Amino acid sequence: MAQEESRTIYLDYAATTPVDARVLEAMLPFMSERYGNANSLYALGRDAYRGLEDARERVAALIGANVPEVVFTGGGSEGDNAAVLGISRAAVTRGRGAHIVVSGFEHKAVLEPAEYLGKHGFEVSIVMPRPDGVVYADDLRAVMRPDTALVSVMHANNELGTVMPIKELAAVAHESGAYFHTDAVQVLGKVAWDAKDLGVDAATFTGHKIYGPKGVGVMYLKRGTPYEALIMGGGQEGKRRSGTQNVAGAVGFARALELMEEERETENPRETALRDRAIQGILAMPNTALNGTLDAHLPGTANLVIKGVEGEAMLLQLDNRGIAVSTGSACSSGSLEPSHVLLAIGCPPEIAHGSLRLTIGRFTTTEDIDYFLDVLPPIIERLRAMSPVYARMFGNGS
Amino acid sequence: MAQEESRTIYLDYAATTPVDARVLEAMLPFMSERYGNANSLYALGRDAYRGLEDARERVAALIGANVPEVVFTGGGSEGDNAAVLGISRAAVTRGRGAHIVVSGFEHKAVLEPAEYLGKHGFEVSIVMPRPDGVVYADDLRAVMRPDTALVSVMHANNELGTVMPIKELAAVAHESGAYFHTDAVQVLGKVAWDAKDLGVDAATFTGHKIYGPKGVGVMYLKRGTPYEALIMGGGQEGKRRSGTQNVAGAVGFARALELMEEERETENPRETALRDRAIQGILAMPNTALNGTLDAHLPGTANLVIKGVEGEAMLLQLDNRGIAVSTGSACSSGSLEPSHVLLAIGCPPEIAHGSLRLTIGRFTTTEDIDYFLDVLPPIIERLRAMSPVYARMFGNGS
Amino acid sequence: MMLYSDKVMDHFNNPRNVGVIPDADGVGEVGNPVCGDVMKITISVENDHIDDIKFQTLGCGAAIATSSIVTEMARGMSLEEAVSITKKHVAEELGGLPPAKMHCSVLATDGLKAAVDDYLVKNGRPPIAGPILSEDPNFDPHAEAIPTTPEACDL
Amino acid sequence: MMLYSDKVMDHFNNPRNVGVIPDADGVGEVGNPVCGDVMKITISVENDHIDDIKFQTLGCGAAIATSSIVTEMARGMSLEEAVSITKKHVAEELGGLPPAKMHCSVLATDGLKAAVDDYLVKNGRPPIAGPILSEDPNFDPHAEAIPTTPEACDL
Ligand SMILES: Cc1ncc(COP(=O)(O)O)c(C=O)c1O
Ligand SMILES: Cc1ncc(COP(=O)(O)O)c(C=O)c1O
Repeated sequence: MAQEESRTIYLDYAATTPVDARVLEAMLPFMSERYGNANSLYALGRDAYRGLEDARERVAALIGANVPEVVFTGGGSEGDNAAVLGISRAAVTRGRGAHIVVSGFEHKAVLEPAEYLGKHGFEVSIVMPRPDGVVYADDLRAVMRPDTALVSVMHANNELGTVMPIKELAAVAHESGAYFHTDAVQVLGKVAWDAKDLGVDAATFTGHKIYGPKGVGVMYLKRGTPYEALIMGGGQEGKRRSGTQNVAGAVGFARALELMEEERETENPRETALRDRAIQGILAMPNTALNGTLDAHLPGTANLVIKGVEGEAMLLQLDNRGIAVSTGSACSSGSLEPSHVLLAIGCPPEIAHGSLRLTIGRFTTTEDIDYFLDVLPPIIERLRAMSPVYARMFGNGS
Repeated sequence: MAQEESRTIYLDYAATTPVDARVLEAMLPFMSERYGNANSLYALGRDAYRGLEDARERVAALIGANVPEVVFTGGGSEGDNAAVLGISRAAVTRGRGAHIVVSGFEHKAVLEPAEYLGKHGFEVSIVMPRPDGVVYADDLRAVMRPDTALVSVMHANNELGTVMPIKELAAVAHESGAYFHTDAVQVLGKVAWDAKDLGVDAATFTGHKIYGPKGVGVMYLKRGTPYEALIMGGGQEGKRRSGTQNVAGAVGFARALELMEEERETENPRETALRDRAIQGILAMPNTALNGTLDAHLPGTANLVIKGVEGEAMLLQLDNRGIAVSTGSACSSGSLEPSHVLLAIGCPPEIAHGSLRLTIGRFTTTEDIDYFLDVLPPIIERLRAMSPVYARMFGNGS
Repeated sequence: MMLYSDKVMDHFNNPRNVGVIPDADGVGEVGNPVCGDVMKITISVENDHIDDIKFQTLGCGAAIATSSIVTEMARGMSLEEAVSITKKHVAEELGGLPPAKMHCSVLATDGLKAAVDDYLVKNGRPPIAGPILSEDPNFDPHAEAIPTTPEACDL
Repeated sequence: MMLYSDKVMDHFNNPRNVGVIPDADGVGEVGNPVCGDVMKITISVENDHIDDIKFQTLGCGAAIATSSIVTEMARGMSLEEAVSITKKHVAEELGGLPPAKMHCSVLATDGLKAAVDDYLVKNGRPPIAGPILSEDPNFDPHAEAIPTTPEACDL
């Protein structure tokens, strides 16, 4: 189509990442000659098993876990469902109350299982983030009960990039004897992540946000945490996730995490600088604002509102110029409600429709950001000029 | 290690298959430049979406399904769990009785969810296969109830290779108004599989048994079948399987299935001939027998008992000579009970411990079988000679 | 995921008749910023036919494209013809719309209806457009939207 | 999945002391074909020491390897020493055993104990081996097997 330029400026690394060439290289042998089933006793099976266990050991070392606490899954949503449903149900069997707490801006892969439990005998309390996009320990404490079974609060919010005080939140959960799960999908590789230090009982990760493959993830499950498997059968992964293991995927995950770790020290400041450059450029336009505090934040993520425009229209116009971004507009999802995340932090819906999420990643350059900052303002002006309400609602933007 | 020869004779295609080079080739673009999230609106996302939907259309055409009835999953075990749990629970919500039927030699990925339901308010009836390894319609009819919610019977048994009369079984289920699911993991690509013709409501497939990747599968879910998602969240796959889709995996699955289809007409007779050559060679040894009828059977699978030997020991000895096979021995699984499949068809445990499963596949040659038939007899003789009970139990094998 | 047809993208990228007719004979504004969609149509009328028509829209790609096409369709039509344009006509004219976006074509036809009635009422004549669907608090724009392909809403 | 140590594989591939001693002084047979494991040990005894020892085993890799190593360990031992070999000694001597296979070393030590007691009882002396674990119907060979790595049993 005419409007698709060959140039691609990818600024949506929070949605997914390309598989790094070095990750693919590590995976390929397990898609060809090392194809054995890791549960088979003969040489080919043992070889695949070693590949799998080697990946498990590397992941364990990188997340501060004991080796058997690393469970390979089919992705982040599976891990979130498995942890929320599996721990809650098993904890109740062990005598905890049928009460769980989740934050109000969790990913749907946590919120929906929580709602499901709410329809099946559980009570669900919501702890809301504050307007700065952070869930605070005091707010969690206020909704805890003496027999709460599980608390699930994400480590970093995928739309805002804000980072939660997980160590404190886990401690609050533990004060009441509850188990603590965190969806750490967005944070993995971007902070030094140590299960023991954080004190969490379970955590979810996914490969395709760290330059690894799609369809593979890891669930960290602390030894002794009550758990009932979501996927039952052959008993693989220590009976916590049945199914022939995706060895290539596991190896890819491990390699991807290693690379994140190796490059973090140089990559984080680089991404932060690019992000701040982008934020400044956008905030130079009238009627724009930043969502969420930058005090505790992922390096490459920025969420802003561009008042008086609708996100999908902006996204498609940027797409015409080869730029890939994301929006919390309802229109982009076919629902009527804009992003539940923005609503949760108190952003009015008429503003939330105009949100813009940029995520900078490994392959983003300064030129990319400058090009983006060149292209964006005329698009915004054009859309605002086309709006019947912009001048009325926001003045002429002077 | 000294005992690992460089030669590999892989005769365990039912455990897993290598990824065909043509499949890998189809996948690779989606692991590098076509890396977009299939749910993103911009060009890169639309491109991934087209790749995904193209794969869905191709799979649908090859299994006689409507396109939206094809749900990509994270593998066979996930699909089995999703179908058994999801349909049973949703059917009960729609007023069916809390009663399900599964066959006695289903894969654990069906049996365990069924048992789970049995502990959570459902009644579970078992329909046993007959000694020939087939589940018959009359036997199913005998356990049906007027309000049975779900029947799940596998299309082909993974240990025996026997093929069930699915069309008849589905009809029996439907007579009582029950939904019918089949685990078609082993059969896919080996028979012309047509959902409409078979009349099933749901079916499970997995990529790594058809020369596709591990960790990706398909659940066929007929329009209108009650279903409650196992993995909830972003609502991908028509809300039936949330999680960022593994586009490369889906594309690999589709390509793998196409190749199975294209080559079936020449491949099936070729595999059957090799299988029969292997069976004859083994049956030429004393105190051996075939398990399961060959009348309705997968082309490449053979399951035999070698009386008076223990399967794992045989497997490891064959492995020393570079041959990869499988056994239903308890020892290979660390449990005390040998294969539940062999017990289900009435094979006594002391015999079941000596079972041998060979599965012939795309890359098996006549030379492979001949080499195997050369190597096997001295191994058997040696193990029998080492047994304190062989002569007593089976005579001297003359 | 939903893909827009080429025609939708053309109207989104090159919207026809953007703007406001000064001293318009009829003005219709429908939608609500809270829902993310607002559409304003201004018309000038001659001999009970639409002589000129312009639109302004705050909304998604489909909202802009349906507004644009509706102005093209309505220009030159009699008022009766104009108010009988349905969301289905609009969607057809655009080569289809993703099911989740059908409400945008409702908005576009509603804007036009509102403008026509505004003209009639201002001139002391009875309105002819019938109920403005999108102003009904119980209106569910998705009611008829049965997705035919799997869709997801969340990244 | 469980991996065998090199030493287990060596004893499995090259089992020592296979066979039956003709006119043995003591014979022990334990296990059951229904469970897939049968082990028979024959010993010749001189001066209350094990002078010669042979085994036959129907069973898995670990069953054969533990039988083999137990014959090596016991040769030359006093009867008292021989019956005090534990499953732990056997597993250690083999460089470890997968948890699910610990029962095999029980079987091997039981076979030896049974052979020693057989010799003693035949000679009118009291047995010294204590209970034969694997003959206890409530014996759970997996009781102490806490897997330390994820394992699966099914393909
Ligand atoms: C009949 C059958 N069902 C289900 C499965 C499970 O599939 P997966 O390993 O992809 O989870 C297998 C094989 O592993 C199988 O043979
Ligand atoms: C915070 C968060 N949790 C969970 C997920 C789901 O992961 P996946 O897409 O691998 O299922 C995502 C992204 O998709 C995410 O950003």
